[in-house]
Order: sequence, then C-alpha cells, then structure tokens
Amino acid sequence: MATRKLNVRQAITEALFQEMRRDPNVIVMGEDVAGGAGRAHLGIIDPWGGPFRSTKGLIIEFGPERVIDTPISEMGFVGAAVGAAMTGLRPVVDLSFIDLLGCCLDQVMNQAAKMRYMMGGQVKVPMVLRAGYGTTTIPGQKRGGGAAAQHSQTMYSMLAHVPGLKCVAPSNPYDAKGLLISAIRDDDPVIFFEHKFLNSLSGDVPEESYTVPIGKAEVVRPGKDLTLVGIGRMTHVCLEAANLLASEGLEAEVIDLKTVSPIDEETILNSVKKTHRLVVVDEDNPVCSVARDVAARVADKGFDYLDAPVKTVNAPHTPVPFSATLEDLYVPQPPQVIEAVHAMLGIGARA
Amino acid sequence: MATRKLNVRQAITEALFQEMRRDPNVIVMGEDVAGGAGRAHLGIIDPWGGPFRSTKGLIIEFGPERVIDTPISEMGFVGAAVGAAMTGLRPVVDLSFIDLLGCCLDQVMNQAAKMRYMMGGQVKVPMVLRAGYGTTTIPGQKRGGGAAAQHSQTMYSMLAHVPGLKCVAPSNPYDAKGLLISAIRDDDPVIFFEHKFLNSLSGDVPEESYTVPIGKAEVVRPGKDLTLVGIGRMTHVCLEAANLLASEGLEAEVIDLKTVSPIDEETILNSVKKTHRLVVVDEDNPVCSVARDVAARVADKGFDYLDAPVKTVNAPHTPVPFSATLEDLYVPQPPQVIEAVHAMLGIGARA
Amino acid sequence: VGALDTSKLLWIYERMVTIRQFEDRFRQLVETGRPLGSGHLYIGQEAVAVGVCAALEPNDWITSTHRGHGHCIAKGVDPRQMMAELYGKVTGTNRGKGGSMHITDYSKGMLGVNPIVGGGMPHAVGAGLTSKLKKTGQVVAAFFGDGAANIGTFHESINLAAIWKLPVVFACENNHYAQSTPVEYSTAGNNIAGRAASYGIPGIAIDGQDVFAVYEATSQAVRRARAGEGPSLIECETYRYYGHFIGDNPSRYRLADEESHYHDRDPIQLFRRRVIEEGSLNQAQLDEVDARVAALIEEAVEFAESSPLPEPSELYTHVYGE
Amino acid sequence: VGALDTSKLLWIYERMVTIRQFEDRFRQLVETGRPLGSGHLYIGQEAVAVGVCAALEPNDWITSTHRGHGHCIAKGVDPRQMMAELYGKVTGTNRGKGGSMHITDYSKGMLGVNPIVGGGMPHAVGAGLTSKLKKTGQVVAAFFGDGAANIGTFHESINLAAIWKLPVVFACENNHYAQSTPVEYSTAGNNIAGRAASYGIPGIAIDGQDVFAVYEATSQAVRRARAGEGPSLIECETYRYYGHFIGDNPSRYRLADEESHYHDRDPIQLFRRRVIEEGSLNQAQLDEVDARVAALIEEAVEFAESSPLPEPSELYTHVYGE
Ligand SMILES: Cc1ncc(C[n+]2csc(CCOP(=O)(O)OP(=O)(O)O)c2C)c(N)n1
Ligand SMILES: Cc1ncc(C[n+]2csc(CCOP(=O)(O)OP(=O)(O)O)c2C)c(N)n1
Ligand SMILES: [Mg+2]
Ligand SMILES: [Mg+2]
Repeated sequence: MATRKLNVRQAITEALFQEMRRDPNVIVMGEDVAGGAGRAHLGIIDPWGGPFRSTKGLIIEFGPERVIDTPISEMGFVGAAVGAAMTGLRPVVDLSFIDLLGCCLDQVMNQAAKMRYMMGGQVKVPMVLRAGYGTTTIPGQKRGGGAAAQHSQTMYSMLAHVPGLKCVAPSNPYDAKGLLISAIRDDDPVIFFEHKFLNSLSGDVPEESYTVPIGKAEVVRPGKDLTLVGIGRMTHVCLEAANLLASEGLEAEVIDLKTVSPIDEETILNSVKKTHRLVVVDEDNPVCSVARDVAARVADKGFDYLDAPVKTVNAPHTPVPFSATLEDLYVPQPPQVIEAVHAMLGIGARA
Repeated sequence: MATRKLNVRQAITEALFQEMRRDPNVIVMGEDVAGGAGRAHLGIIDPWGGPFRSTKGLIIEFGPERVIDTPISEMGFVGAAVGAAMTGLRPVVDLSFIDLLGCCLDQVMNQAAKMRYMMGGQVKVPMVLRAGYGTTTIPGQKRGGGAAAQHSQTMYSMLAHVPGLKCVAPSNPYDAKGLLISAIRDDDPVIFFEHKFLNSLSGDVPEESYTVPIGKAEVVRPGKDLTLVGIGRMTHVCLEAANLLASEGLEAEVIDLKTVSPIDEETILNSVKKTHRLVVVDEDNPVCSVARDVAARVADKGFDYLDAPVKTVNAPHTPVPFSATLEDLYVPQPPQVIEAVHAMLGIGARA
Repeated sequence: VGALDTSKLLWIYERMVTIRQFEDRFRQLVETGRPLGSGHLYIGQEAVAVGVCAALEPNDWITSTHRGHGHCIAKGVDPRQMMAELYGKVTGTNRGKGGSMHITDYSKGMLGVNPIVGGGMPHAVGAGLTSKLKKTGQVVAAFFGDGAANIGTFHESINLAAIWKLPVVFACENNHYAQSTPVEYSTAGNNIAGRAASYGIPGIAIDGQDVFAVYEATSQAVRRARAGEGPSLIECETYRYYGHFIGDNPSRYRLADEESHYHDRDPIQLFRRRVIEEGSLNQAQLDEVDARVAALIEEAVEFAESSPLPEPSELYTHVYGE
Repeated sequence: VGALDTSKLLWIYERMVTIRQFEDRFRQLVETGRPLGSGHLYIGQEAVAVGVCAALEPNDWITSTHRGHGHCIAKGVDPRQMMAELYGKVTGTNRGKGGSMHITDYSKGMLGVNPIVGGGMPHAVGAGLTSKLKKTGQVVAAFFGDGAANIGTFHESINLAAIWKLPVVFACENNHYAQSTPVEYSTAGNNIAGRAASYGIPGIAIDGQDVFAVYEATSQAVRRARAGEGPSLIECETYRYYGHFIGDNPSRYRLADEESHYHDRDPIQLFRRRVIEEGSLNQAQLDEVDARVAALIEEAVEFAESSPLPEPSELYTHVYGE
C-alpha cells in the first residue's frame, strides 16, 4: 500500500481510526474528544476533536457510545477507563496534557499499573493514556511566552518509574502510528507521550496498519565516535548536534529511545560498546530522570566499554518558565549537547 | 540539656511540640491527627493522634484550631495547606501513607512546588508533608503478609524529580527530630519521608530543639575500599553489609544520604574519590530512582575516580507483594548489597 | 420478607453468617498470635453486603473498599481461597500477592477490595460503561464508606454515572466513622443520601441493619439501572462492631450507648427473629446453616494453613502480561 | 443601584471597562500577529468579577481560574504589570515567569490565576483557614467555572469550608461551556447552585450579567462569612463572548441565538443603561471613564513593549527560597 506524508497528529488519528475499525472494544474518552456532546440534534457534532484535534472525525464514524466526551473529572474518567479495561473494553483516554496526571495519579499509579499484579494475574488493564507534553519553543523565534509551568512538563521519568506501566514517546509520524497501534493492542496500560512541538512534524507513513514494537530503541544515525541517546523531540536535537559534530570530525551514533519504559538497554549497550562514549539527551527535569537512568545502567553494565564520563543533558531543575526568552533556555538544544560532548572529551570551550 | 533514648516516632512528636510552641503559625492537619474531632464535649479527645500516633497529645496543648482533623479529602486538605502556607501559616500535613500522593499530586507537584517560581518570587509555600513509606518486613520473621501494593511504596524518587520540592528521609531518631525542625522552618515545601519500619527504632535524642541541615549527607562509617550510599532504612542495611564485608577484609565507607532532594553530591564524590567504588542502595523501584540518579552523577562528575562499575541495589521493578515470603524478597537486604559488591569487584559468587 | 422464598432466605442467612464466622475466626487467629497481617473487619455490617448482593445476579459486578471481606463473601467468593489469601498463600484468590486489602475474584464479578478510599468508585463507572456499550444488562454495585463521601472520586463518579445513565448502584455504608472521625464532623449537609440531589438521581437513606430493607432498596435501584434509567444512591446506616482495623480500640472514640444500640440491632439476630416470628424459617434450619458454615470456615483455615507459599519467582510475575 | 454611591458606581464601571479594553487590546495584539502567547478571554463576564470584588475589601483574597484577567483587574492588579506579564517581560506581575495563566499579585490579595481546573479552590479554603486562625476577618472569594463544578476539588473544597465554617465565597461563573462541552451535558442535576445543599450551605443562582445582582448576592455571602457562619455558593449565569482561548472559534459549538441573547445582555451596556435611566451617573461621566481607561491601556501596552526581558539567570531563580 501507499505511503504518504502525514504529520504526527494525522498519524495518530489514522491509528485510532484503524484500530477502532478493527476492534469494537476500542473506545476513546476524554474532554472534548469530539466536543459539543449531546448537541448532535442541533447540528453540532465534533466541533473540537480533542485538545490537539487528533480525535477529529472519530465520532462521525463510531458514534457517541465509542467516542465519549467527558466532564472535567480526570480521576473519575481515568478510573472509569481502568474499570472499563478490566471488564472488557480497550479505552484510549486523552488526558490533554501530561501535567494533568496531578489530577489522576492514583488511578494511573495505584490502580491501572498494579491491578494485574495485586490480583495475582486475574485481570488485565488494556488501556492507553495519551497525553501532550513538552514545550513548543523554537529558539530565536520571537514570541511572548509558552504554556508555562503547569502545561509544558515532560514527566515521563515519573511514570517510567512505576512498575506495571509502559511508556512510549515517539519522535516521528511513522513511529507515532505504529507505537499507538501497539499500545492499543497491548494488554497492559501504556502511557503514550505526544510531544506538542512534534505534532506538526511531517513524514512518510504507510496507509496500512502496522505496529512498531514497544520496548525497542533504534539507531537512527550510525557513528563510531560517541553515542547520543535522544527521546522524542530530543532525538531531533541529537541529530542536529550530530551534524554539527560531523563538521568537527566526530561521528556520533544517534539512538532514538522511543520507549522510556521498558528501556532497551541492549541497543544502547551495543552502541556504547562500539563508541565508548555516551551522552543522553532528555527534555525532562534532571533528577531521577530517564537520562540519568540510562547513564546509570551504562555505568554499571557498560562500565568496561566506557572511555569517558557519561554525560546527561536535561532541562534544568526548575519549573518551565513562561517568557519565551527563558523557555528557549529551558529546553536542551544542540549547542548544549555539543558542550556536553566537548566536556566529555575534555575539549575546552572554543574561543 | 539532657539526651534520652527516643524512637523515631517520639522524636517526631517532640519536634512538633517544640516547633508549635516556638511559632504560633505552625499548624498540624490530616486525617485523625487528633481523632474524634468535634467530640471534646463528650470527653473524646485525641483518640488516635495520627495514623502512626506521632501527633498524639498535640491537640491537648494547642487545641483544635491548630491541630486539625480532616475528612478524607487529600487533594482538598493538601491544597488547603498550600493556600494556608501562601497566606501566612506553616502547615505540617500528615498524609498517612506516601501512596496517597496519588490523590493529591496536583497540589504537591503543580501547586506547592511551582508556586514561588510561577509567581516570580511573590509567595513562598512553607509547608511540610509528612508521609509514612516503605514496608515493615523483617526477613525470616514468620507472618502472613504486609501492607501490599498500595500501602508500602517508597516513592521519593518521583518527588525528588520535581523542582521546587525538598525531600528528606531520616534514618534515625536524632535526624528525624532535627530534619523535621529544619523542614518546618524551611520556606519551601518539604516532603518528610517516615519509614514505617524505622518508627520504633530507638536512639539518643537531645531534649532541646536543634536542626539537622537539609541537603547534607553524612559519612556514618568510614572506610577506604568502597562506598555504600544508603537512604532511610537502607542506611542500616548498608551498615550491616559493611560489617559483613569487614569480615572479608573490605572496609566499606557508609554514607547516609538523609536528603534525597537536593542530593549532596559533594559528600558522595569525596568518598568515591577515596574509595574508587560505589554501590547505592535504595528501597525504591529501580527505574529513574534516586539510586540511579546518584550513580549517574558519579559516572559523570566522578568518572575519573572510578575503578569499577557503579552498582545500584533497588527493590525490583514490581509492585509490593503482600505475602511475607515475597515481601521479604522485595526489600533489599545485606546479602544483595554484598552480591553487588562482589559483582562490582569481579568476585565470583562463593560456593 | 414477603416475596422471598425459602431458598433465598437461607441464602441470605448463610452469607451473613459466613461473613460473621469467617471474620470472627480470622480475628481470633490474629489475636492469638497467628502470624497474619491485620485487616478491617466487616462484622456488624453484614446486612449491607448481603442485602445488596441478594439483589444482584451472579454476573453483575461489585466494587469494594478496604473493608471488603463481607462484600467478597456476599458476592460468592470462596472463603477457602479468601483465607488462603490472608495467609499469603499461593492458593489464595490473588495467589497471595494482594492480601486482605486486594481480594478479588473476577470470575464472581468481584472487581477488587480496594484500600484507596474512593478508589473503586470510578471502576464501577467503567464497568457500567462496558455493560452499557456491550448491552450485557449487567449492573454494578459500588460499595463505599461514609468517609469516602468526602473524597473527589465520590463526586466525579456519581456525576459521570448520572450523565451517562449507567447501571450503577452506589451503596454507601455509613457506619458513622472513618477511622476515629465521626461522620457528623467530616460531612457537611444533612446526610449522604441527600447528596444524590446534586446529580439528579434518587437517593435514599435506609436501615442498614435490616437486610430486607437493603434488599428492597437495592432491588429498586437495580430495576432502574437495568431499565437504562441510570444510577441510584443508597445510604445504609450501619455499624462496625470492632475497631477500624484489628488492633484498634474503638471505645476510645465511640460511646458505649451507641455501641450497645447497634449490638441490639445485630443484623443476624434481627433476621433470625424476623423469619422465625413470621414463620418463614425455623430455628433448626438456621442452626443447620450455622453448623454448615462453621465447618466451612474450619475447612478454610485448614486449607489456608496447609497450602503452599508462593514461589520466589512469583515476585516477578504478573507485573506485565505474557 | 440603591445603596451604591457615585464613587462606587464609577469604580464598578471603571473596572468592567478596564477588563473589556485590556482584553480587547490584547486580543487585537495577538490577532494582528504580535508575538505573544494565547490567552483565555474574560470578555462578556465582567459583571461577575467586578460584582464580586466590589463586595470585598482590599485586603480580602481571591483565587482564580485559567480565565483570570478579569479577576485580576477587578481585584486591583495594575494593567501595566499584567500586560508586561503577557509579553513575558521582567516588569510583569510575575517577572514574566508566569504569563496569562499564572498572573498573581499577592499585595492585592490576588492569589493567582490558576489553569488547573479546580486547582485554586483548595487554596481559598487554606486562605480561609489562615483568616480564621489569625482572626483577621479576611474573606476569600473563589472563582471557578461551570466545568470545574465536576472535578473532585469542588466537592472537597466546599465540604471542607463548610465543616470548618470558613469565610469563603464560592463564585461559580457558569458561562455554559467548558471548552466546547455544554454544561447540560457535563453536569448532572438541576443546577450548580443546587449542589450547595449537599454541604448545608446557602446556594443561589443569579444573573451574572447584572453587576448589581452579583454585588448584592456577594455582599450577603460576605456578611455571612465575616460573621463566622461559613461559606456560600453563588452561581452566576454568564457568557464568554469569544472562544475558549484566542484562536478557538466558538460558533462551531454554540448557537447564534444564544450568542446574540447574551450580547443583548452585555454587562457593561446593562450597567450604562441602568445608571443613566436611574440618573445615578450621566453619559459624560461614563465616557470620561472610557477615555481614561483607553489611555491607561495604551500606557500598559507601551510599558510592556518597552520593558526589558528577564535576564537569562531568571531561569534559575525562585525555584527555592534564599
Ligand atoms: C484516599 C485515602 N485516604 C486515606 C486512607 C486511609 N484510610 C483507610 S480507611 C479510612 C477510613 C475510611 O472510612 P469509611 O469510608 O467511612 O469506611 P469504613 O472504614 O468506615 O468502612 C482511611 C482514612 C486511604 N486508605 N485512602
Ligand atoms: C484539571 C484540568 N482539566 C482539564 C484542563 C483543560 N481545560 C482548561 S480550561 C477547561 C475548561 C474549563 O471550563 P470552565 O470551568 O467552565 O471554565 P471556562 O473556560 O468556561 O471559563 C479545560 C477542560 C485543565 N486545565 N485542568
Ligand atoms: Mg465509615
Ligand atoms: Mg465554563
């Protein structure tokens, strides 16, 4: 079948359509996932299609029983999804912003994640929690500010910590579609992180349904001198940094982590075995982050491969500031990656 | 002034009494912190004194306006503490179990932690959130089971991740009293982790008021061959392991981390500079844990000191099981620490 | 009693007695130093669980609280497997991995004891969604305590069930205390049933010691639910005879008068008196049940004691599927 | 109008007009490509913020929502600093670190715009606790939307304020929509004011376009609060003229009839008509306010445009104290 250019948002929409057609147990829930609920008789149907428009059109094909607008009751509807998943449905919940985890953590961490285990394997909780994360900063582009401290967080580190959850963070439309289909078919709760900046990123996406495996990282640029591991948007930052490093004569291998839980240690260790050097780039706050987790794994299992300190590049240990001038500094960018590489290699800052 | 033996629970109670006497703005809130609220006229006063009895007696001295029983409304009363802290009080909130963070994360992570920053420094949120954590397992002691998956978690890794919070986890009565007094006087929100197993641990505590600084680790046993970093109960596990290692001729330096946010890098790096080897022992689940965070910092800033892989010992990536036979295996114990040391040193398992 | 035939009456009595004896035995085991965990005893509240479940079909669902042994037994969970679970044995309902606070038997429609207060209520909404979407006709009963009426999930869950007209029966067990906190302190407004008005659904406060009253009110709510008319809220006034957990001494925060008032209104004794007075069952029939249940509980303890512990490898299984 | 003197009437008018002009200007700036973020416009709801704040003292507190510009201006926050905040400038209320969704002026008793729906309500409870414990007599008004009436904090906060008899006025701005979701879909029960009964507190639904009605109802609630009698709930029926945020087209989910109904009931026009009809203020007085405000808003834009951005070091400050 054909391949077209879709952006990440469109790829997600396509995955939802295909899975809802395939399996009548798949339902979509969340605030304004269609919008204007209860007003079809007034000709109002699907006016929003989700906070980022990625559920647009679903209600037309699947109706309001399977595309369910919810009130602002995160604990309630995420918990309802848990109950629905336990009893035979496969809910795909749109949480709008991952920051709203604050309003439903119990159902995610204590209920969904632990249910199968606590119950000794009697139940499964096949649900997907989709959530936008990250900032949309474009350094140097003049604008007042971003979405600030409560609508720009990354937060996958907190959820990767939780046993029983899987967490994916695709960096491109192809993976977004394939990972979402995998997530929907997965019998465990999967948190699907959608980077707000990447939503409009375009790329080749096959028309047919396909899966991208959860738990597998990918070498997206081969190299021999050092390994850069990126997550989501940071994969692109790593690729840009790799281009710049190439002009210095350094061939960086870039790995797109794709899944932050479970982490694909093997792919990373194989790379570091070859390159002997590692920098992990992560948009999340640094403390107890995925970046430091990966660094620690390599400092243990890959210690003998290492020729240099393991470096991590994260957002700072601060909330996300509003002012664009500060937000631009908050999000890691290629220069910081290059700085980390130089520090790792003992190369002094260039004059 | 004199020093007596107190257990951790008593040390906490004493800190609360002393701080409430010192500062009329200090209040205590939580479910059954006194208990039986509204029934003083029936002769019922203070029947519970908190889930672990650590607020017992406070209401007698300070009355129901400052010792406030709350309904089961975690988001509401933690949020009320945030509002009270913003407007001039210094609430000490008893959350009973850290697992209940699931029901109030928004107020902790999005509100309390970020308030000062989002508001450009206009406000402070001087509050303390006390919470029991961990399991009470005593390996080999026959018993049916523990408190299982939703009442035994450790979870400081998730909160150490959050900028704006401070997190402390004392391992003994002296530090419990001193750190709680520091936490109450601190102008930032502090999460005070009380290990359920340690509540009954006894030790010397001065009668007078004193502080233990937040953000400082302590070398609790000097050694030259390797460094063991422990947190809370794990400090004791490290000390036991160090004793066993001594009989193998290995002198382990043991560091009690005490504060998990901010982490005292300096004390750890100084130790590793001397010992060249590091094992971090942490009762929390491994992924994105404090243990791996510490390991990553050392693999970066202390790489040149290291002569061996950095090892971490954590609970497994599983929920906490009920059955004692499984719970005993869940919590790291000295044999696992020794195993990690052996693996680090390339010493094969002994026959 | 009216509409209930002998076998149903015996069913009700047996389940109430099973709860009572199961927990009495468990309590004795704990108090006499058997190495078990603690637990939240349901004794005193039997008429609620059994009255509600008597109005349900076997394939209907329930969600529960931390005080869930009674709900489990009422819904038909095997006391042997329950006891084994309390012992942390692999033959337990949850393979010993859940314990008292997580007992679950999916095959019986028992969706889990749930010790996060209010944590189970949204699951009932979700099960209701499944029932509605799959048109199975199943009803869900969500048990919760008076203390749970003040947590956000109470509000969110009832509102969701109401707007979606889901087949959920919200069954509040108002035993007057949340730990040591009296309901009149923690709970603004007149009563919990009255909060139903906020959601435009029926709310009724009934005598939770009277299993017939509970059965009647639930039956009505279940009819409404199955007819697609949405949820109801039933507040059952009841009492726990023991402390919040085994080891808690309730006389520190409860009044002796109040305690004896409820002991006088013991749900099992009320039932016995009524069926005997009305001539629907006789003493011998009831005593026979008592004896049968006693044997079952003995068997449950023996089963639990003699069952194997989970293998160490169980620590790592069931975290994820496959 | 009755009890209100000329200066109070002018105060009310000025604040309503300031909100309107401030936001109109901001909207134009955004829509004409000025590099600013988006924002949730308050226009159409001015009578609520101003009516409530007219009944408060300067040292009383308010908590707010994501749609908070109006609350800020009504409580006396300087529009220049607000505009600078929207521009991300260091001269902003929050040094440019908060933006539209976090504007705060502690010195004015404005405890923060708060874009977590329901997130500010518990803060009002906490401020009420402070007032009660310190016996300052301060009252707290908690603004929230119709959508917020379905989140757990609504329930928990009102219950807490009620049992503790705190001086809190819960002011619901029912503008009929939460994003594109109509209130009649999301909200079970008859109305939001009716939910007050669950907590045994007064609940009243009023015309939120009529600043006098809002002022009157709030004044009564404030009297009650200051007398130590506890909280009240006021549901103000109102409407937002624009989309959920700048860029959202509300005609996709609202009916033209409804929109024009509320445009006919514009709070500023209603006020003008009424005071002129009743002879309390004249056209010239009102026009003078319009002009003064226009100048102020111009000044605010100039102030914002000419103010410096935060220094890079600001990224790291105010995370912790000291
Ligand atoms: C969300 C949450 N908050 C607090 C607790 C601690 N806790 C366990 S049971 C309980 C009391 C519950 O009271 P109620 O709902 O009336 O049920 P009852 O114990 O009376 O059956 C509390 C506070 C908890 N488990 N979960
Ligand atoms: C807890 C939470 N859930 C969802 C959102 C996304 N959101 C922002 S505003 C809004 C609608 C709020 O509606 P309402 O309370 O009626 O206020 P209005 O926008 O009408 O002023 C939603 C869903 C949020 N910010 N916080
Ligand atoms: Mg109760
Ligand atoms: Mg609204």
